[in-house]
Amino acid sequence: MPLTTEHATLPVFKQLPPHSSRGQQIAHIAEAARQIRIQDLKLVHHAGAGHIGGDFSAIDILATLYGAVLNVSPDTVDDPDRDRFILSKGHVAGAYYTTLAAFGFLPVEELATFLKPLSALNGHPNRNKVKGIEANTGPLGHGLPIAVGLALSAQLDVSRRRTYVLTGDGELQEGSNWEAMMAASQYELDRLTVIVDRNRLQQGATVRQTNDLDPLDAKAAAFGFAVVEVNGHDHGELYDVLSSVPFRPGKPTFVIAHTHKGHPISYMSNNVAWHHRVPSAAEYQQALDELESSPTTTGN
Amino acid sequence: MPLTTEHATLPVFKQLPPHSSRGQQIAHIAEAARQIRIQDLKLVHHAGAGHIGGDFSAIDILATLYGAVLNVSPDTVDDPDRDRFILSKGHVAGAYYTTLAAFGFLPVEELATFLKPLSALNGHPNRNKVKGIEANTGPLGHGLPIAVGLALSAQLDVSRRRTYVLTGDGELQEGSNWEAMMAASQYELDRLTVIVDRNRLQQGATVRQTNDLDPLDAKAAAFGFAVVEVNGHDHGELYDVLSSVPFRPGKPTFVIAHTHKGHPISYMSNNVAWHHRVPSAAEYQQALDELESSPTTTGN
Amino acid sequence: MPATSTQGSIVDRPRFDCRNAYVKALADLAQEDHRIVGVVNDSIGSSKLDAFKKAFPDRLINVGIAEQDMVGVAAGLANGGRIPFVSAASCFLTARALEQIKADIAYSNRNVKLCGMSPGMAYGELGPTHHSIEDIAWLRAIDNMTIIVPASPVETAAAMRWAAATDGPAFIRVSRMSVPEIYPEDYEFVPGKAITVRDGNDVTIISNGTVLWRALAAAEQLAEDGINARVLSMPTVKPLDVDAVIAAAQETAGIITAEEATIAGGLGGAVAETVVKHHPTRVEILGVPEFAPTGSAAFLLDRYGMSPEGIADKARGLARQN
Amino acid sequence: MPATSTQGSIVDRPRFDCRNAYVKALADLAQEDHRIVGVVNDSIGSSKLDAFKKAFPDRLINVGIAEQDMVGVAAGLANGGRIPFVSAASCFLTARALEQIKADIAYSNRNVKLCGMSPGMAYGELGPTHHSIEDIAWLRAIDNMTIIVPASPVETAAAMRWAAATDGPAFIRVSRMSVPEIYPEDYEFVPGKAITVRDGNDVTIISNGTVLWRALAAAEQLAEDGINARVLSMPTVKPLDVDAVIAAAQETAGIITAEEATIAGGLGGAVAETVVKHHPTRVEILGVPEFAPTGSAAFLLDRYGMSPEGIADKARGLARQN
Ligand SMILES: Cc1ncc(C[n+]2csc(CCOP(=O)(O)OP(=O)(O)O)c2C)c(N)n1
Ligand SMILES: Cc1ncc(C[n+]2csc(CCOP(=O)(O)OP(=O)(O)O)c2C)c(N)n1
Ligand SMILES: [Mg+2]
Ligand SMILES: [Mg+2]
Repeated sequence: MPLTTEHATLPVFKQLPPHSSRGQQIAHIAEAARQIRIQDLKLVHHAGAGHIGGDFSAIDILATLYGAVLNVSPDTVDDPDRDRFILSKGHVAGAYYTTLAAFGFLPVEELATFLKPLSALNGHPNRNKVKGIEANTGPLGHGLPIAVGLALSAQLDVSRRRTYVLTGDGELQEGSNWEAMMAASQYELDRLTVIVDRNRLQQGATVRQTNDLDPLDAKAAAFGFAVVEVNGHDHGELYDVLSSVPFRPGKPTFVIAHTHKGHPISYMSNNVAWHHRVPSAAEYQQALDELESSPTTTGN
Repeated sequence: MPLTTEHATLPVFKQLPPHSSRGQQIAHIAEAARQIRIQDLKLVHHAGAGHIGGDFSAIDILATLYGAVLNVSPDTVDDPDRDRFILSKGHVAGAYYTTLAAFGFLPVEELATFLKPLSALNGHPNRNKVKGIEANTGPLGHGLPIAVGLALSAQLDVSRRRTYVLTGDGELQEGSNWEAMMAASQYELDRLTVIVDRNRLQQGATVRQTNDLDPLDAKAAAFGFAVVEVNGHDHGELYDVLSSVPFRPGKPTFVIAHTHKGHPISYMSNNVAWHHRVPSAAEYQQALDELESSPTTTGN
Repeated sequence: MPATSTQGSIVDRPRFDCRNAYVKALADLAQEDHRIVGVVNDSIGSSKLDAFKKAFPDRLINVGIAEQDMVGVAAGLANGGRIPFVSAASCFLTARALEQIKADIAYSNRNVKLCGMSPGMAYGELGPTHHSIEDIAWLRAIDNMTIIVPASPVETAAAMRWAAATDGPAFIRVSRMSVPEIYPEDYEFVPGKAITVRDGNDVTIISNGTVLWRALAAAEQLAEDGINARVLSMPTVKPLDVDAVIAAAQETAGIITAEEATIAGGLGGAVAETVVKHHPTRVEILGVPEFAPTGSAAFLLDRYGMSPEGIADKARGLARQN
Repeated sequence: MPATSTQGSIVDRPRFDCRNAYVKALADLAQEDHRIVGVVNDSIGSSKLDAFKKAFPDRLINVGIAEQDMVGVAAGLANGGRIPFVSAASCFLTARALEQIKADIAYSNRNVKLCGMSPGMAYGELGPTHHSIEDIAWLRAIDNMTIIVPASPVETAAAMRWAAATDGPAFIRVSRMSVPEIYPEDYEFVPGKAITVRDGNDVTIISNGTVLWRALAAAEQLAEDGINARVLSMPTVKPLDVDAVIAAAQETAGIITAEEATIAGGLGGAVAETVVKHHPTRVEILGVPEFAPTGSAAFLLDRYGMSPEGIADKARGLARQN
């Protein structure tokens, strides 16, 4: 059945008030992540296209950022001092649109136009069509230089706004990222945080089989970053780390978020075939069951 | 006085027979380097253009490679199994042409056409015009990927030919180099040697002031290379290292050659102004005197 | 010679993804000539090269997601005596590695075959970042680059065989959007030559790639109105078949160019530059004028006037004027 | 309004390196508007920005030799409210960062001014890797990009003032090869408008950048033979002044385009695409047809028929034909 507004079932969330407890924050993030996965699954299945593997490996990171970390809301998308988030791995637009809708940047019904002719929601984000998007990404290796420019602009403005950029791990094979990292360190951009969705898979194979990144921590450290590793599906770890950067004054932060492509769906998780496969009716039902029955805890 | 054939005074050298002693090799390299500097100085002064700073920081490396390391001669420029050398820092074409002439790849008189209308010798090397040149370089960050392709071709051919590439240090700010280094390590190209002319200056300032590379050894090691540091003006160190690669089976080699731009000219050495300044008549005479009186030892 | 006239309407023919012909031709060439290698940027699947990888494991070099390195590596492999077929999404191959294409391949005159996969708007809903409508204009501006835009599986394979046998740089667009076969099995690719796939003297339609069959379908519609359109297949955008363009300018009321590429500097631009020099005549350039909105390649081609009806309308306009 | 006719032969005027006007205008703009910043790739000296760096130390961002990062950083600075003037050798800016220009600037619609320094063949003997003859054709193929090729110091500064005051992407070529002044001090740049710098109805020469004064010198020579050439200055290559081109096609025997850029897809291509659509006429496209051999920019322009004599000869040919 083609995608219609009946498939736009996502509840809308708001960030919790500042005084909320860590436990409340984490539960809030977890439920948002679960709902975002359910909605994104519907989009991909009914639209018949998307990058569900990379969507699901990134959703806990996206939910943490928009749910409890980023100082930005639908009312402040034009505030010069808002925090900036750049989705460098632009192919997970489905997860991104769904996250933006979950936090009120985009009407939930509009998700039903995903990939449809003349829709604002095409396969890669377009800032001129959707409120809250900071850059038109899709070609890999573009987000980090843009984020460096944003962090430089904050430094020039003597603003405390933060810049976060999410990249894939295969994406780091692009040299443009290493150009940007060198400059980030040169300019001591400690309010810049690079988050790597370290799912160890790229389009056609594992990163190791293709062009290995290890030792990624040593590479990032040698390029002048403070390196932190987290479980990219553990909302507690993500919340603690992403809300407490920078770790080393004068150094940008490099967060290696260990994830699984397709997480937590049993038949998708860590399976390269799901980079851009579309679930069949049966697969769809199974994934939905798994998500709906899954506890709203850390997503693990 | 404009450049004429009277300024083409370079003697021609040949590699010494294999059984020659290390001392003989080093003396031979040293004299070749001294003569190449004298000739290159004449080219730049009389042509009124060139990159003498980078020329002089690289000449000891070039003389060592062509004088005693590379398995290539004017008679074997088309031999599939010749060693390959790629000058990635193509702006030092003057030093390169002079080196090629010193070892018989190019008639010495032809040096008098340097930068003249319709000359084969323009400001950057053109393989279709000059025998022995392997790639048309000039834009920085092109040589290392080409060298990786060459090393891959040798691996496919199960040939023992070696590939050497010389890059600038500022040049390593180009991300294309890091893409290539990742692949060189992935494919275990241990017959590939990257030599960095580590003079710590780029076009407009020091590398540190511009976009620092340190810790360069840690960067290269994290990208999977075996790293060696040498005095890039010590022919003995250069000869020993460049003739005994690889150091670690399965790993490409990264030679950090510590040099001074403009070496050994007193008023040029380590002075950024000499990236592409042209010596006045007086400066020319002084440089000539310094070179002609300098002992033919290690160039230090 | 073209198979068109004989077999009923072009629109009813079965359609094929040219990538299948591409991978078969590449495997056959690799069988015959050990120098042939593939070079990819994590694009084995999108180039349909999985079988090639199984057959020739060390002869498919995957450099990862690194287009500059991919093209530089190809130049080095060529220096080492190999004949690399670089196989990557055309948008990234041409936009990300353009300086390597200019310096390492064209200016260095290296025997590298650049294969732009899924070009034009093949990626449809993935949007303008993945559309490769600029590739032809970009490469046409570079000296020493043969540019080929095959229109069918047979022509794709023929162009590859020609490129493999001919020393020097070449760029070949390999369509993903399916197209009917237009040529007989024994079709031989001749660089720089147009093919009159349908004869006529009222108006000329010059096209290639995924739009050629649409031009033929337009000609069928025009025939019903008694307008005899000449349809020139122009697989080689550079060097252009100047004589065929001049003849069309002289013998017909005007020229329509139709291509899955930008309206600025592509095949249309090449034809315009030719007619103003040799025989000024009216030319209607059909192509993509903007960063396209969301939609499939077919939807967008129609939007930009490259449905058979859209092309036929333009042709009627030209035919009427004179 | 143009200063030409009044002051004797254009060839006798003093000549200026437009980079000096560029740096002065940039400093003035930075004085007036704190949002203006410079972004460079180790090109402070080659862009003559040393004084700017002294005056505005934190507002000149040098990312090192990294063009992709340079353009991405500019896009981020624009997102942060700054107005970046990216200042880099045109060859590297456009060839190395083309995908960033397409995606991060044009498609994202970022308010970034791309300043292509020492374009065309300004680097002379440094050869084709440093020549930027393709930049205009490359950028013309990209949607949402204004392309400006100023012909004099005054026009360079005027174009910069316009760009700084106008939201959106722009590419400005900044000539190094010295040129005479053609405009009065109070010249105002109007995007998409040609300027008739010399009137005439026999034949039209359309030019810009470093070649415009040569076109004017050609017109002086033609006048001696009683041929009245119209000289159109076309600083904006995109969007093109279609009306001025049509008028030239209608009112004169033919058009010559002359530019320090490739003959495929540049100003000549834009003019050709326009006349074939609206009013077919003969157009002679002068430009650079190859990877140039060793020589200075002036030597090479002459070689390619863009000496005043060379341009005049082509114009005589066209004027005679009709
Ligand atoms: C420059 C560029 N080259 C190739 C692609 C095609 N592509 C899209 S996604 C992808 C794999 C990305 O892998 P990774 O960065 O690890 O992302 P994830 O695993 O999170 O999906 C590739 C090669 C692209 N989008 N951009
Ligand atoms: C892609 C590119 N950007 C900019 C330049 C201009 N350029 C020529 S030499 C140079 C400085 C190079 O510094 P380095 O690599 O350290 O070389 P060296 O110090 O040995 O001369 C620059 C920026 C270039 N040639 N290529
Ligand atoms: Mg991954
Ligand atoms: Mg240096």
